[in-house]
Amino acid sequence: MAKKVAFLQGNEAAAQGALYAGCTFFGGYPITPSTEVAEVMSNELPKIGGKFIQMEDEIGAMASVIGASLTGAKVLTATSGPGLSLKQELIGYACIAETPCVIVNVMRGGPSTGMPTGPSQSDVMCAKWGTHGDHAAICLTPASVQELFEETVRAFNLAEKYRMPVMVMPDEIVAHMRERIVFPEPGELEVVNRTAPSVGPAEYKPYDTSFGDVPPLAAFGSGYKFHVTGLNKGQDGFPTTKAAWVQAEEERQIRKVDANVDDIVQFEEYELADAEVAVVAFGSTSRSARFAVNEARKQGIKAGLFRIKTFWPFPDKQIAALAGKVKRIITPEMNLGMCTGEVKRCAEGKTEVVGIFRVDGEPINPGQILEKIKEVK
Amino acid sequence: MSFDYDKYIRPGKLPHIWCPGCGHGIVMKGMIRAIDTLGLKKEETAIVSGIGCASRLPGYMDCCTLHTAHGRAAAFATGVKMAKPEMNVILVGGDGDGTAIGGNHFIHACRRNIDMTYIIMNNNIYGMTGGQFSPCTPTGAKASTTPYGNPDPAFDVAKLAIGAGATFVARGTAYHATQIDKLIVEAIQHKGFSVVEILDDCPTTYGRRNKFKSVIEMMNRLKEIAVPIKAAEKMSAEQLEGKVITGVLYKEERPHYTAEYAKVIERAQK
Amino acid sequence: MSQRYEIRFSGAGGQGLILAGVIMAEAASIYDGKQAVQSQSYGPEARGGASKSEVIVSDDFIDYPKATVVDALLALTQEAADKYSHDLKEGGVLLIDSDLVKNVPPGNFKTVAFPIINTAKNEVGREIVANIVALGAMVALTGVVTKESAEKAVLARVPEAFLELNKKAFNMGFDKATAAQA
Amino acid sequence: MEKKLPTIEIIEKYCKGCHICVEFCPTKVLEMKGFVASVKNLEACIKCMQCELRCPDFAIKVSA
Repeated sequence: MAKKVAFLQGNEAAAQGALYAGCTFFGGYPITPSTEVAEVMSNELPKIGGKFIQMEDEIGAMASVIGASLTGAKVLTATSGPGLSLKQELIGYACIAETPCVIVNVMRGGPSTGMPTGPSQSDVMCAKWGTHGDHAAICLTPASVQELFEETVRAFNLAEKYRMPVMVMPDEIVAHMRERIVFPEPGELEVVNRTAPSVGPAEYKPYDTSFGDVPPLAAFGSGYKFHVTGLNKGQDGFPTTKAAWVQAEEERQIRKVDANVDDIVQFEEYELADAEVAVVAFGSTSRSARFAVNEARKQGIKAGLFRIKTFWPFPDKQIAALAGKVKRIITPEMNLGMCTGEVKRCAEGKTEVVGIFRVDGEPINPGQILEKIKEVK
Repeated sequence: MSFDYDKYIRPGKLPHIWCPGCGHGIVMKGMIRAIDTLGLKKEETAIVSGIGCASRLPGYMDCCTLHTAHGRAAAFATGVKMAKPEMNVILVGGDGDGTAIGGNHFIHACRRNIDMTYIIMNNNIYGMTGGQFSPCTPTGAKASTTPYGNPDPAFDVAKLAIGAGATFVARGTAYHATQIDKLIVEAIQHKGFSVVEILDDCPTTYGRRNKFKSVIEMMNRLKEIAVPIKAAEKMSAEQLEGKVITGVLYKEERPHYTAEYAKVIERAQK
Repeated sequence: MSQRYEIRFSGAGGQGLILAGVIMAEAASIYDGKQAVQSQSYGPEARGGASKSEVIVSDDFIDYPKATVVDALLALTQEAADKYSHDLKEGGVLLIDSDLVKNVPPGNFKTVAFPIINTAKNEVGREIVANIVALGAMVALTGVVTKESAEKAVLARVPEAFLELNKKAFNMGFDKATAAQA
Repeated sequence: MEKKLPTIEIIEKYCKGCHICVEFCPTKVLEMKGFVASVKNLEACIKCMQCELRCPDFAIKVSA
């Protein structure tokens, strides 16, 4: 049987990916350029008995998905820059309370209202450092409509597997462009469901580390009674200020991601085998970079592309290895150097890292990157 | 006959954190009696709060309890109720949490008429942070941030709730302990968003600054200012000056949110 | 055709140019089995303001989703013609509404002009289908998708009650452009 | 017939000494003993339960 094919917008694909992953609850607030995600979910969720709610604000939207997640639902919200800033309070809550949820954040210009319809890649640091306190972050930066579908599915899997919020951050170009998408058959992509507790309600503790770094999460309304708080908590979920406990719990929450980077980090290497100049890029900019690399190769320049698919955790190991291999690294990005700084950190001075930054609402075009490749080769 | 509160309280969690004479414990007992009267199952009851003294209440309750972020209880609870409408959802919190930082979530929960009960313990102050004025602090009152008297007018929580669309609004006081559970029973039974405001006392951070000599004086004030709605109907505006009307202040039947969304599902699946 | 072919539909917000681009790209990618990417840029207003919708068609994988050197440009307003013709390639095609674009942008390209909006209004009967008239014309001028695929794509996108209207608009545009360039 | 007296249990580790039970007992059954409430005159108890109802600290249990 031929697979279902459609010509979809990135945001529509993100919504379809969420549905494929088993999402049954969406809480959102309208914001350009992410609104199509909400629109598709409002249309599709009731058809499968799921719930869509448009909340009074971005914070309320984030709150509603955490509340719904605690009843066992797979949950999604979607937003963009200013909304992401507002959601940070409760993204932190989802981190400390270890509540799975997925946030699609479409990157537009900023800070503040910035450029609502212009593309940007300047929320990647907000994904990592936006909420206060120490916490782990997972952030995926897809580069095509098909990948936006697939990475949204993966985001749900990671959220459930590691009991934490996961962000999918397409830039406005990827979110709004349309491409052909081939829908995977049910079962074709892995779908991870929440691990149910293996003990009865009487013995259950929501943060029982005897089950490992990711303790099973029970659902409200399923016979289990437990307490959830945004305060530092003990294994039983109740607030604690016991120094040793707080330290151990904070470290465990970071370790959930740090000890599993190889499971989480995905990337793509293109023409890197003999490359002397490597372009490190993500999102739609990586597509410009690939175009430029092909052009450079035609002109006899050994250029290659390292495409970041998982922005957080950052592919430290891979970038460090790349830096030891190539003469120059070029980092084009639609911000003023956020990824560049990370690449420099990983490169540890082993190679020169040259950024191309654009924040004028226009994409970085292949010509700009090609020019830089020629300049530094 | 003594009431067995222990049946609903998590073992080992008492004594609670509230100060001597704070009425929150009296309200919690009323809520427990109401839950017991209605026979709500603990594992099917979610108690959701924000941040503040009153918001510590869920931690003591042997139910599905969710202690959220400051002001956000109604929004979290909306997610719980939407995702699992068969659950009983009770919100608890203080006046600062509910009407200042949580004001937006509060009025929209009223507007949606989502079937939950919100018990708001109004002690006119931010207690946990040490007594700053709240939107419910009376004009002229002293607080740690109104050393020269409060210039702000205060919210009337019940009017706010009615204006925003809540379909059941009641008011009681921590002094009138026997009335609390009755109001909460009726609120939970009501289909739609129900608000029960309990006028409460904060001897530590409000009473001390506003010339109340003791907890007893604060409790006596609650006794004196409260006028049951039936009695109030026969009183003149002058007689009602400085008084607060208690009882069921407002009640109407209007479609509630999860039932309306069930219709959306029905239409979508046609 | 293994190379990229870049088409830009431009005009004012509300003229349905994004939809025209989407249909063109669908014709290529769903019905003709090629690769296609559609993207757009627009201002904050839902109506008015300069708007553009770009379609890249190729036999191969499309990396950069936006236009680099435009092969064919539609301009439905003077503002769009002025703003979006700078990267139209030499020998490319420029389709303009002859009533609305009085100053034809200078350049070494083939310009085709006919009253697109008035054709929709007076000959098809509804101004709202001007985008489909323009689409029909662009299909004729670019040859990047087959006429059959484009028509199928149009009909798949419009409500049933308006099938005939849109079919008429599409064919009218196709024929007028064919005649205009002869 | 001898009057059957109720039992008033005061859980001292819960009592925070707020005086509410003492002050609002209509028959003055209770008193403060140091920082905690204590039964002074059980004979006078009319089992109105007001002390139990009003105790904010879950510290009083009155049984018939």
